[in-house]
Amino acid sequence: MLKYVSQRLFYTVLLLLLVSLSVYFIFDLLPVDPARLVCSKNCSPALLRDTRHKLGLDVSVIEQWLRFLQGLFIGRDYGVAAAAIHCPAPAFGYSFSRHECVSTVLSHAFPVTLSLAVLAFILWMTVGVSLGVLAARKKGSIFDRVSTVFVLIGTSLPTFLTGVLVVIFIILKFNLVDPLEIGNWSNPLTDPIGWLQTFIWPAATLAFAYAATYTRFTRSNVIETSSEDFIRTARAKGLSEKVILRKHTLRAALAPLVTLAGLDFAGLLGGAIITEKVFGLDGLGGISIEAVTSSYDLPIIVGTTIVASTFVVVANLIVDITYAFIDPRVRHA
Amino acid sequence: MADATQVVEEKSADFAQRTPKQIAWNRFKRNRTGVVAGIISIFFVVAAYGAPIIARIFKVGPYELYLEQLDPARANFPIGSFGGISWAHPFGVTPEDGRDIFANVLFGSRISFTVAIITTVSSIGIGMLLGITAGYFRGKVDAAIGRYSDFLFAFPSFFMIVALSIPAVERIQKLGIAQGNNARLLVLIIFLVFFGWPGFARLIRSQALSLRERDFVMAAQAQGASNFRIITKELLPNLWSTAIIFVSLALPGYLAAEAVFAYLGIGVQPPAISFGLLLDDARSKWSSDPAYLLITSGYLIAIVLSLNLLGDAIRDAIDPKADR
Amino acid sequence: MSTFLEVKNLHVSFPTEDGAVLASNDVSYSVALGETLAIVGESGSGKSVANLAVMGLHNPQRTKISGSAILHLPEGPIDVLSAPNETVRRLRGKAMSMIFQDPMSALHPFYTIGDQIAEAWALYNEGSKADGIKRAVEMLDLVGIPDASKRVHEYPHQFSGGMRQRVMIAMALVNNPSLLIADEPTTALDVTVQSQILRLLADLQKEFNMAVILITHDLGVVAEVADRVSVMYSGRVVESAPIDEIFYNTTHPYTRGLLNSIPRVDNNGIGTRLKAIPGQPPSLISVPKGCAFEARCEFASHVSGGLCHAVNPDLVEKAPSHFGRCHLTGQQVIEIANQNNGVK
Amino acid sequence: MKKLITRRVVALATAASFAAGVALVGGATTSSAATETPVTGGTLQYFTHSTQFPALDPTNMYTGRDIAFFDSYIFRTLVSYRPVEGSAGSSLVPDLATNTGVPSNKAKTWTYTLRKGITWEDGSAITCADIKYGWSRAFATDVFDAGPAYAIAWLDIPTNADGSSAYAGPYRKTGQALFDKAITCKGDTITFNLSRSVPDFNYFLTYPTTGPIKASADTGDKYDLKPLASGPYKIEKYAINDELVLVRNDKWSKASDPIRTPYPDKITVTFGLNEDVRDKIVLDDSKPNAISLDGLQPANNIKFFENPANADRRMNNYDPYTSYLAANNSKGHLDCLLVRKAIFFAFDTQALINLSGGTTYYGEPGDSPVKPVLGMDYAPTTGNIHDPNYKIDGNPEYAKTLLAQAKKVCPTAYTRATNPSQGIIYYRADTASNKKAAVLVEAALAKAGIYVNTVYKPAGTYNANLSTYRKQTDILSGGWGADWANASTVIPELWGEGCCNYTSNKGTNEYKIFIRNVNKALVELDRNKQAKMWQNLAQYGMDQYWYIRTVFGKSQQTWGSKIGGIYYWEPQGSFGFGQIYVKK
Repeated sequence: MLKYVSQRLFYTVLLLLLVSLSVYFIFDLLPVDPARLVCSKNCSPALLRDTRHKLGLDVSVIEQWLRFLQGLFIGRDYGVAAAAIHCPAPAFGYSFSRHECVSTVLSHAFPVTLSLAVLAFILWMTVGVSLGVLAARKKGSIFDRVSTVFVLIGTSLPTFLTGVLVVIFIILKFNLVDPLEIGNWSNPLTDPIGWLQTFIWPAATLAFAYAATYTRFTRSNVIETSSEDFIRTARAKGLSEKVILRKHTLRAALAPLVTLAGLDFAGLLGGAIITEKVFGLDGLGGISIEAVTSSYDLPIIVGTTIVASTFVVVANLIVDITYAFIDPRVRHA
Repeated sequence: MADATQVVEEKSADFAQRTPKQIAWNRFKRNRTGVVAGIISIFFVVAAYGAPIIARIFKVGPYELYLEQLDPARANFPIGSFGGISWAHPFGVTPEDGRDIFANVLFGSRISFTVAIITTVSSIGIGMLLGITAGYFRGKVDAAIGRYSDFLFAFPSFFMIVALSIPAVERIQKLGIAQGNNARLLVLIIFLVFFGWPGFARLIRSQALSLRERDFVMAAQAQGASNFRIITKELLPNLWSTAIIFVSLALPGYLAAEAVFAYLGIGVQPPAISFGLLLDDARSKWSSDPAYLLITSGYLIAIVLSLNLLGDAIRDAIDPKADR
Repeated sequence: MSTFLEVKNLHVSFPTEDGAVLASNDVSYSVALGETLAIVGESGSGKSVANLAVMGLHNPQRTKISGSAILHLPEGPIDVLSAPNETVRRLRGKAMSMIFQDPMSALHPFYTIGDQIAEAWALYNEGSKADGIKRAVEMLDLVGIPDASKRVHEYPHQFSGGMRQRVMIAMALVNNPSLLIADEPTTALDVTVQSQILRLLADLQKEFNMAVILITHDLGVVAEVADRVSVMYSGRVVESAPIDEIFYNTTHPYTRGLLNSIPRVDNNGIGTRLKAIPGQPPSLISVPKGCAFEARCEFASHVSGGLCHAVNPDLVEKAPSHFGRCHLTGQQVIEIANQNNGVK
Repeated sequence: MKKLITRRVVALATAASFAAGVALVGGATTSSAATETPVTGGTLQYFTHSTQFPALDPTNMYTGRDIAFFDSYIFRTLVSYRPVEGSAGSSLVPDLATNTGVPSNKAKTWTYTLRKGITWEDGSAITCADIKYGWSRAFATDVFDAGPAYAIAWLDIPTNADGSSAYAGPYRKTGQALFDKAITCKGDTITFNLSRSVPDFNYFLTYPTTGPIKASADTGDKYDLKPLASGPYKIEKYAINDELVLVRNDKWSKASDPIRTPYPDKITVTFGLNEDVRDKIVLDDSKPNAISLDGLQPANNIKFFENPANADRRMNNYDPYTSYLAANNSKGHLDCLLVRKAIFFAFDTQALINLSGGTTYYGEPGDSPVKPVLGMDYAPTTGNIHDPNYKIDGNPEYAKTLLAQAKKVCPTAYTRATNPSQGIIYYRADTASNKKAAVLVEAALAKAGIYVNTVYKPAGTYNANLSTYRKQTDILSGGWGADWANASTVIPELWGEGCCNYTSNKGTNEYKIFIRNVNKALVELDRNKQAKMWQNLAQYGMDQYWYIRTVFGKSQQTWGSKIGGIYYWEPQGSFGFGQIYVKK
């Protein structure tokens, strides 16, 4: 087990390095000159050169990446002369359109994304799993049919449409949230009600689509597992249906859900772009899409990409290790 | 419990002489929802690709501007109720530029279908090829492909597509590969495939892994059949059901994806028509012309819904265990 | 020997969209404590279906069951087919147990075998989890798993197929059941392991004085352990007799066919060609009016007037405690068979 | 297209008659300011779809609305516009200074004296050195590049070979001595030494970039997040895509400030509202004490303005901006007058007007880059929209005859315009309304046989990239407003050697003469003579069809029902923020 974990850990670090390096290469390959974008109207060649230097783009990609790595651990200065700005470790870069170190921007955005992800996760797991289990148990019943309709609607509606509909026809129509407060950050510890008001609707919107997928997945897994031989064995042993469901069916049926849920959750930590955009949330998704569409703010784009990748890669590691604990077959493989 | 039933059913003489394809087809035929959804789906596809003919029959053109249907006093919003629905324009006309919505949803769905179909087929092609290679040959090839797909999985694919598509379109145009909307579509498809194939490849790989241990593959190997022959004659026929299941899941997903990316300003641009553009336009005019939003989103949802229902039925038919 | 299980006129059918599949059609058999009844037949002959019905393991919503299956318990007889579900559940594992064909998939992959055996034990015994594990170790010892106190903490995938079947047996027997239904217990195993398991079953049967129903398609297995044999075809019992009668005095063309289709070492039959039964069993959905085996029966031509096609023969006693379902007598069958062999 | 604008305009006091006739249309409601007594206290809320102000740093600030906003609340400058309605709003009043400037040496030297008792929000006094430091920052072009460039152009500091200033700003300090000579402090008296005559120098002093910055508080690029206040309010919180909160600056005293009248106790700006949410608030008046900083989406705009119930909370004015389509006159592009003209005459302006809700909301076709609100510098031109062949819904037949001539005179440009596989490349910002407009434009030009290849560029970076785009495209859409009431901030910038000439003119003798005339007009001290010169230059450019078309646009503002004190501040083309109050 220890060997397995350390192997995976090593592989994860390697993957992260590779991903960050390729992010640098990808953005370097593209015909966007960030310096050109920052250096606005009166861009003389001298000014462009200054801007390149200011953005740290006047060196090779590899060196840019090495400086990035260095900045992660010891911090870094951006800009020139007395106007240089210091970003402490971990320095992801400096955003000249937001006038802040990318790490500061990220640290403000992350709680928003985390709140959205956690709340949505709780909602969709509760709804998805319980609906799925119930539908599987009452297969063919009216309830099952209703849940099937739910699944189909959930999987068919694009989130941006549900989001807009929720905003227009629920929030505004019934005055549920002060329109100026939509998307406002509140600290869940000091203002739990405000926090819930902000996040419940975007989380519900997001959870709607996920819950549909999870309902479908849970339902078919439970049904499939119910027909496994070991469930018949459990029944032959004389176990009651309740115990069989709880201890035997769900354990096996929901194990794959750990992987799925872990990765989905990690993906969300990187930002739920559409939902955050529709609800005006300033999370990682919101700032990343803003960075792309309004100013092509490369440090933010690179920063959010790398952070989002890190979440996915680390989550992969955690999920794999967790799964090894759940499923002994993996552990001993 | 269920398996006892199944054993009997599978092995009863009634089914004994049939191929799996026939069995699946028979099961499918009995699923009324599936058949109806299938017919509707076919109708949508025909409507999409027959759009030029249908539009001619209804005497409407997707690019015509029916400005006379618009009311200049109301910022060029359609004259008449429900977004200007009339015999001449069964779905009404778009606000501001007066395009026929009926013709537009037909032509729009054509682009959406094209993106979805090309993306799905390409993802399957690549996923199949690499998945089989990895699963069948194992060893270094498998490791390399596995690592590479791990690497691709690590990227926030949706955001990468958003972030990279604008510069990538410029690059493609500069290279002279394609121009304008063709370049945008090409970029969108390339990215979707690029991030889409590893999922399918993993699925195929695990199938290929178990298939290569099966007797008939061993037998073929023992007879000295070439790898190529084993792959094409033994493996591929056993993977078609996985592929079809994947199509049934991926196609509606990619259809909706085109709309989502258009919402973010990626994908084709006017005067070309796509579902995403229509929806995004309709969304911004919901307060003055709700019928527009209702009709366009309704049409998209109907397509995706029927494809989803069809997919469910196909999955049930191929793999009844999963959903009974 | 006292009869423990008495199955009478058992019908099991599954409604499907094509019509009801009559998987078990008027099946009757019985087994006594200390006795081994083998139920033999091809796949789909209804042998498992009937026994799953006895265990109450069919989904009640998808299955129609009629007839009776009386368990003669010390506290009195009980019809498990008509008893409430909860009552039957309380009999499973305790009064009757079952082991299955594929030991690979019949154990829960996420729990140690100790946990799984202890769970079964705890259902009918008071005691801590440690007691359960202790009992599991005893049982594993009993079924011949070496180093049981260590292996009790291992997971199913760490065992070989044969070992897993032993685990299954240990689990089935942990509450000293009076009836053990073994559904093709050796089919999925290596030949050498097969006979070990069969011998184990026989030993344990003696030790616990159990009634054993051995479901199999393998007459070789039957020959090794069974006391009596019921042959099933197309949902019906076609022949039922003590083991010797079946092998040396076969009265049914189908049983003959089965016997001819396996290699025999006891009849000096070197040079005798193995004969497969031609054709396929009929659909269980549209049960033929006449004999279900008629279409494949090489003896049918010897019955006049198309009787085989028109009338399904009853199960009648052809010899003392030897029942058969054929329009021909046992003697006729043997004569015709000998003639045919002679011709060749 | 109205959003693509970086500069602002003033209506000149002397052109009052014109301004009164044209500038205020659609019944701007301003009576409340006159009849009701303003209420002190309460919270005034603003909201916008934008995620942030383009700049809070005075050195980078260059949009009319923001200058109006921050000048009213946070920043003080030496000179300000009078905060009143109508053309009187375009007159200058002393603010930090005691006068509006004393020119000498043919307006090459300007002198100001600072007022007593002016302080920063930290209580320290605002000094002459602070003003000087504020000016020095504009030279640090590697840090600040969004503000106006007049300081660099006018101060008497030599330039390097590559055209950049010999002074590199306060951070690098290269050439500091040169700067110290250009601006000198003597007690409370500050003197600006210019390299040429600038008769309208004092108008520039209304820009925040000319105001004071305290050197010890300067944090470079980060200063944008929390600039030090000198006005009646200070920044309590500023978070991008969240909100800006202003509270009273208790170090500010009414005694030192003759212009500002701070009514609300607190002012907030909420950023990043979904456009649908924003419009819904306005339509429903669900936030009566709030004001939208944006216009409405066209459909909602009409809906709102057509409802008489909203008469008290809206206004509709000619804004300071002229939108234009700049033709790329360089070789291989639209270097043919006949083709440029053909495009002009083929345009279906009526369709575009209808698209925007009619002339009431759209504005009207223009005939000059200089807008009538600029007063004496504007005169109607001849040709273009006054040409007998001009039709508001397009004249494809006439365009075809022009093209037929072009086929012989300039075949390359003709082919570019008429060959479907080439087509005229038309860059525009990627916005929903532009997409709709492009469809109409393409359809109209197609009738004359002209093919258009519309290329959408990201809206957020569109303005920043105009100088790059101008070389790639044939037509570039843009907008411009004068920086103050003098076409010196329009014609030289758009057609001369200023910042934003997207016509790619160069080389020809005719153009060299044009430039010479521009430079003559810039230093002309006789204002009437100068105005005549601008008029002639505008006529010349329009005759060349350098701009294929211009539009004198309008803009609409709305506010909640509990808001009082609203008026249109002409020089800034925006609300007069300083007088707004929340009714009880």
